[in-house]
Amino acid sequence: MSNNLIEFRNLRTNFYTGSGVVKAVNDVSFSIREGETLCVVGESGCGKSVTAMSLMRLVATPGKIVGGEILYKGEDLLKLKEREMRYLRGNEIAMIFQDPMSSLNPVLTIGHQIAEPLRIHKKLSKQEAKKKSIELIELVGIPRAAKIYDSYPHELSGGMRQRIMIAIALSCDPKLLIADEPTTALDVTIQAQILDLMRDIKKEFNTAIMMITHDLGVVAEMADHVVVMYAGKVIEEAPVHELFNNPKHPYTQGLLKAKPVISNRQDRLYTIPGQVPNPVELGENCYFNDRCEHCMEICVQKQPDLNIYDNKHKAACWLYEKEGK
Amino acid sequence: MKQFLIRRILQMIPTLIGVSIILFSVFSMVPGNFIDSNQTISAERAAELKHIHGLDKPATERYFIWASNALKGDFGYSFQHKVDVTTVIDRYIWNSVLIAAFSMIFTWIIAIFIGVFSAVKKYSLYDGIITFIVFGLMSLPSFFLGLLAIKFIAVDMGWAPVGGMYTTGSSATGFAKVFDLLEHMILPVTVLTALGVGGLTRYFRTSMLDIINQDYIRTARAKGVKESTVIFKHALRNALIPAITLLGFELPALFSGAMITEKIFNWPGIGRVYLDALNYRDYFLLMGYLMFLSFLTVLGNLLADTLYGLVDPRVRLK
Amino acid sequence: MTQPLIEVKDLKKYFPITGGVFQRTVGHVKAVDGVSFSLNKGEALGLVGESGCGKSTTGRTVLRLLEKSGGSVHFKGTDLHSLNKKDLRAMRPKIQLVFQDPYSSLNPRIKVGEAIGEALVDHGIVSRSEVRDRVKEILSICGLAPYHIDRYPHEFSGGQRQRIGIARSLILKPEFMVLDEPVSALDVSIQAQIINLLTDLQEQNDLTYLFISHDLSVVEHLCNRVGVMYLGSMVEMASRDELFSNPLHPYTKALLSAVPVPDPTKKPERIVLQGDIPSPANPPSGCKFHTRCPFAKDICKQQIPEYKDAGSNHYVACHFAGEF
Amino acid sequence: MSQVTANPNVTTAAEPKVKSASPWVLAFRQVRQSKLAIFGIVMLLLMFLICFFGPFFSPYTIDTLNIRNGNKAPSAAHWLGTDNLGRDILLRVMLAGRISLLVGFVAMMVSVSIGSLLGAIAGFYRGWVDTIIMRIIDIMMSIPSLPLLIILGSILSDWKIPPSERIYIVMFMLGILSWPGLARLVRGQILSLREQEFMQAAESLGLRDSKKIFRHLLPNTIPIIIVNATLAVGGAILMESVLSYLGLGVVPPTPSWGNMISAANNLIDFQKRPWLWIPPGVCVFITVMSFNFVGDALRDAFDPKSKSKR
Repeated sequence: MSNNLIEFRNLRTNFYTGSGVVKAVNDVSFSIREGETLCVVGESGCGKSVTAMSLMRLVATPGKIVGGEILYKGEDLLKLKEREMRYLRGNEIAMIFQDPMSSLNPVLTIGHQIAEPLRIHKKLSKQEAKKKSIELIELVGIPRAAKIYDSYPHELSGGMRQRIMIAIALSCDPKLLIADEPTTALDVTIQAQILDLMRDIKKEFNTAIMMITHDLGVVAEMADHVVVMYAGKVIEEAPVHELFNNPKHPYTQGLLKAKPVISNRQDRLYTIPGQVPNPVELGENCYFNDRCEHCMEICVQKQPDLNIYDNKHKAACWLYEKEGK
Repeated sequence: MKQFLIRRILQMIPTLIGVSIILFSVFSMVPGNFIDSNQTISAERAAELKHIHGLDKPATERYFIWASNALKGDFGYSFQHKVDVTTVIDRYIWNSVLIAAFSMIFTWIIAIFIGVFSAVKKYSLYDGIITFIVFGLMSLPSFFLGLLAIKFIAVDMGWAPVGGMYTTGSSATGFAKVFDLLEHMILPVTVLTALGVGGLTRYFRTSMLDIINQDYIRTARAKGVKESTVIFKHALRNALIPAITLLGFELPALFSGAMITEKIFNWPGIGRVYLDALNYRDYFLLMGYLMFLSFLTVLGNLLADTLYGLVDPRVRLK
Repeated sequence: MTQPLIEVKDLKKYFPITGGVFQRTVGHVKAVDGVSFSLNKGEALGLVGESGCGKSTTGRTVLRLLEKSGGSVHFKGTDLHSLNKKDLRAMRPKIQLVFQDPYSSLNPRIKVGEAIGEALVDHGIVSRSEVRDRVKEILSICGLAPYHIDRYPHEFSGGQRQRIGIARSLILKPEFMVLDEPVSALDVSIQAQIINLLTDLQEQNDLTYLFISHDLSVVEHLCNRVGVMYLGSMVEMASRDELFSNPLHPYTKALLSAVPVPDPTKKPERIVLQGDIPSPANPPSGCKFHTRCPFAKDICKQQIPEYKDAGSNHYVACHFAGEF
Repeated sequence: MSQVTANPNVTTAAEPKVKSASPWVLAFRQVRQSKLAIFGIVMLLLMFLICFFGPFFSPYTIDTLNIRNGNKAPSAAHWLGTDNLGRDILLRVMLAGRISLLVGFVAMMVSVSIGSLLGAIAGFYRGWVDTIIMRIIDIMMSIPSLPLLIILGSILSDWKIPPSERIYIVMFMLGILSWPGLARLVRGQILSLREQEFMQAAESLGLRDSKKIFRHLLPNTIPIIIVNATLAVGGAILMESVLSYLGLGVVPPTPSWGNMISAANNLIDFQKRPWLWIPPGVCVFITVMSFNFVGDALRDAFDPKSKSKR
């Protein structure tokens, strides 16, 4: 059983906005094993991207990490000096983002942007970096790599730019690749190409992937382990088959039923009523209580803990509290 | 690119014609002219002079004479300086360019540094002070700043000469002369820089603030790039590109001569010559100078757009 | 066979590309290049395809929000594109459009109540005094509270704003509604609420939908007939069950197989199309899909395939439809 | 588990107490948060009160000449001293303030009304109307404004226009020369608004042109007009002071901050009696800076992008 590459322990990240303090990441704990693909799934505003940015320590103001630990190979990243953290970024922990159209610097050539991490972390010379960059462009499946090396981002399509982002992330063969909704902005046929590419990379380099998405289809296809987040908290966590066959938390069940699925059409879609609560006014209760069908007395008064149940299946819900250890 | 240039040049022509019509109609409203205001010459001589220079013909006719000469590069005769307008302009303009160039260089260097730092240290005390000073400089009337500079720096402190280009009557040559010139340039250049730096700093601060929030800056940081490189390579390069267009607009300012500052510091530039020409109602010189300035402005706009096309890879001017 | 509500024949919409010194037109982007379909009352036709396939342009040209470059659009027998300005304006309430982006489709500076009611008053359907009650009524039908009438758009979530957009069209009692990716910008749980709302409204008001989306699963749920577009042309059109169970065009097959299915047990064996979507400014010769089609032959490169009925109203435009 | 009623998720709770804030109120709240804007507003109010109501409290009147009392330094009797004719400088600065502020506002009104009207027309009715207006704007913006104003000023002097009428002509001159800038901004705003989906919605709803312009386009253009109007007042005051300093704008005996500063042209006054020309200069500086602060704060408040920064 490969040991844990990353361990989130009670991570807290708050945003101090004009209208009050938003607990974007509220006491989040889970871990990512080497060579494993973990999917963090949830709707907008649930804190999945902030969790990733906290791992990279790139939380922009007015956000601030206020508590907890993030262990990487046993070392707490939050305690590292900025210089030490910078050494890891792009080298051992790499990240790709959602919108390929704006993630590349429009006035620098593609080659320059791929070579940058190589020159910083691997100290390669200009020539060596150029050669390695062209290899990387070919690796991610883009033809005429030499020509692409000298071209500018606006000359490439969305799919090709996302491949370049992956090439940049892989340049220093990282231990962990964080992908924040990498295919949301792409057309479905291009998305299929990118997901295939990421699966090949995982097989070839045994890179652990932390995939952030709101699309359950992508989760089913890519994930080994799944974490479901809602309003800043982890409400369920389980291996992918366990989660899809036997979802415990009402919200996860709702999500699975609400999504229309090709060739098993329902008459009427199940809907989760209401909408995500206002992040500033969250009290000491289960945040899903006002939208939950099984809402009980206790759900409105006390917040459930994330307890572990059968074969590594965790859930934070009073329905299961009695059996939980 | 060639087609773009042709199209823009073709567009310049109607604009310049329009400008010349407006200027000429304004001038035809000027009741007096050099000859009338000069009492020393007799009436017949005045009529004769006016005839030679075609001042007695109706306005529309005069416009076409003037315009046709202008196309041939002859902007008419300056009564006051008793020499062709073009020579007058050529004689004084380089003095203006001297202080304008220096102040432009200083303005840009200061504006880039202050603008970038106040954007990076957003909402800090440093940023607050800078914004206050920048707004102050933008709100000062140019002559008042000049007067204050002379009063407190030149007169009370005596750190710099009060005005003029050289110490009157000095026969210094070579390095001594250059040093004397530089000393005289201190105040005008400082005032011009102070007047110019406000707007540009605000421009760099706003555009840097916008760029720092872009996704590709986040990507650069995620690649482990040093913060200083992120700011000065990734961000600043994106801010400099639109700034190039501002360089185009500096062209007219470079040659127009800072009228007020030159008047206050008694600097023999084209701006000051323009003001004096006004008192003498030196008709053709005023007209020639204004047309020259308008031409520079239009050329500046063209230069700005062309520079933008050359520098920004996204805008390959097809 | 009663006359269809909407009849679109060989619709074309070209956007000029200008160049040269005098900005002369040097070429065209053929956004919509000869699309035909018809819609009967109460039907819901889905238009699916990837970016640049022209589905949104088709929707707007059908409503004559964009002037056509060719072909014709008949609504209940009247040719929309030949109406004068006044008649077209009078026709507007019957043919409505719902937008994709809930944030930019509402004027931020006027109250929601006015946004919904202003067209009603402007068309003189209802007097100014009655409009307020009608707006409150339509608000609750669309799942909002009556007291929302005096609120401003910035006080609503994405899902609520989409309900306002729907209410704004619904209050005019339209017969035909074009829905341009109405749920693409929303989260899954909110998406389901809006989809159910649209289904209920169609039943209660006997509406006819032209539903435009890139999400095949949503289209399968809502529409009874589906058309697949690629680079400005219709490549396949059939009833929902026929198209999803027995796709004939290779592009439709690839599209269906590319959609990730939320079931980990299903191994994703899919046709992965190589290369990128070509630019609509200079589409490939012959069959536009031949540059990415795994079964492309020489004929595909030269000859444009005919869009014909391959039996039981299953139209397809491919030389080798169904032979692989 | 099918939903029973057509709208299962309407929140039936009673109307929550929160009062809905219009975008105008939101913008005002954001302006109130900027310290510089508050400073600007306070200074402007002070300046208005002093200039328009101060003279009533001053013991002196505009025409009390008292040569013996001339050129006195600031004292208890004359807080800002007296000029060569023995007139009280403080009173003159206040009266001059009225003129300069008036010139600033009227010039702004002129340029805003012409600018937004032509800008709106060019933006909405494109085609040849737009091309003509844009051509006029190009021409007017190619002529450097200061040199042209100076010539127009000298023309006024040559035509011997009496000082009292001259002020109004100066106001119109400043307005006439500054409207193209605003027109171009308004046109740009209208063109960008037309691409917004809520304008396409107005088209799809079949609203009349008048509704589109006055309920949708104009309310969303007003913010840009307000911001630039505020900055235009400052700009006009600055330009007037330059013109008057050169003796081509507001000419004595009508006092204006600009022509009071021209007192500095006299060498002795310049060095020995700074109280003659420094106070009006400081007034121009503070007034224009305050307008810039308020204008800038308004620009941030109305700019939708900046909302995310808060």
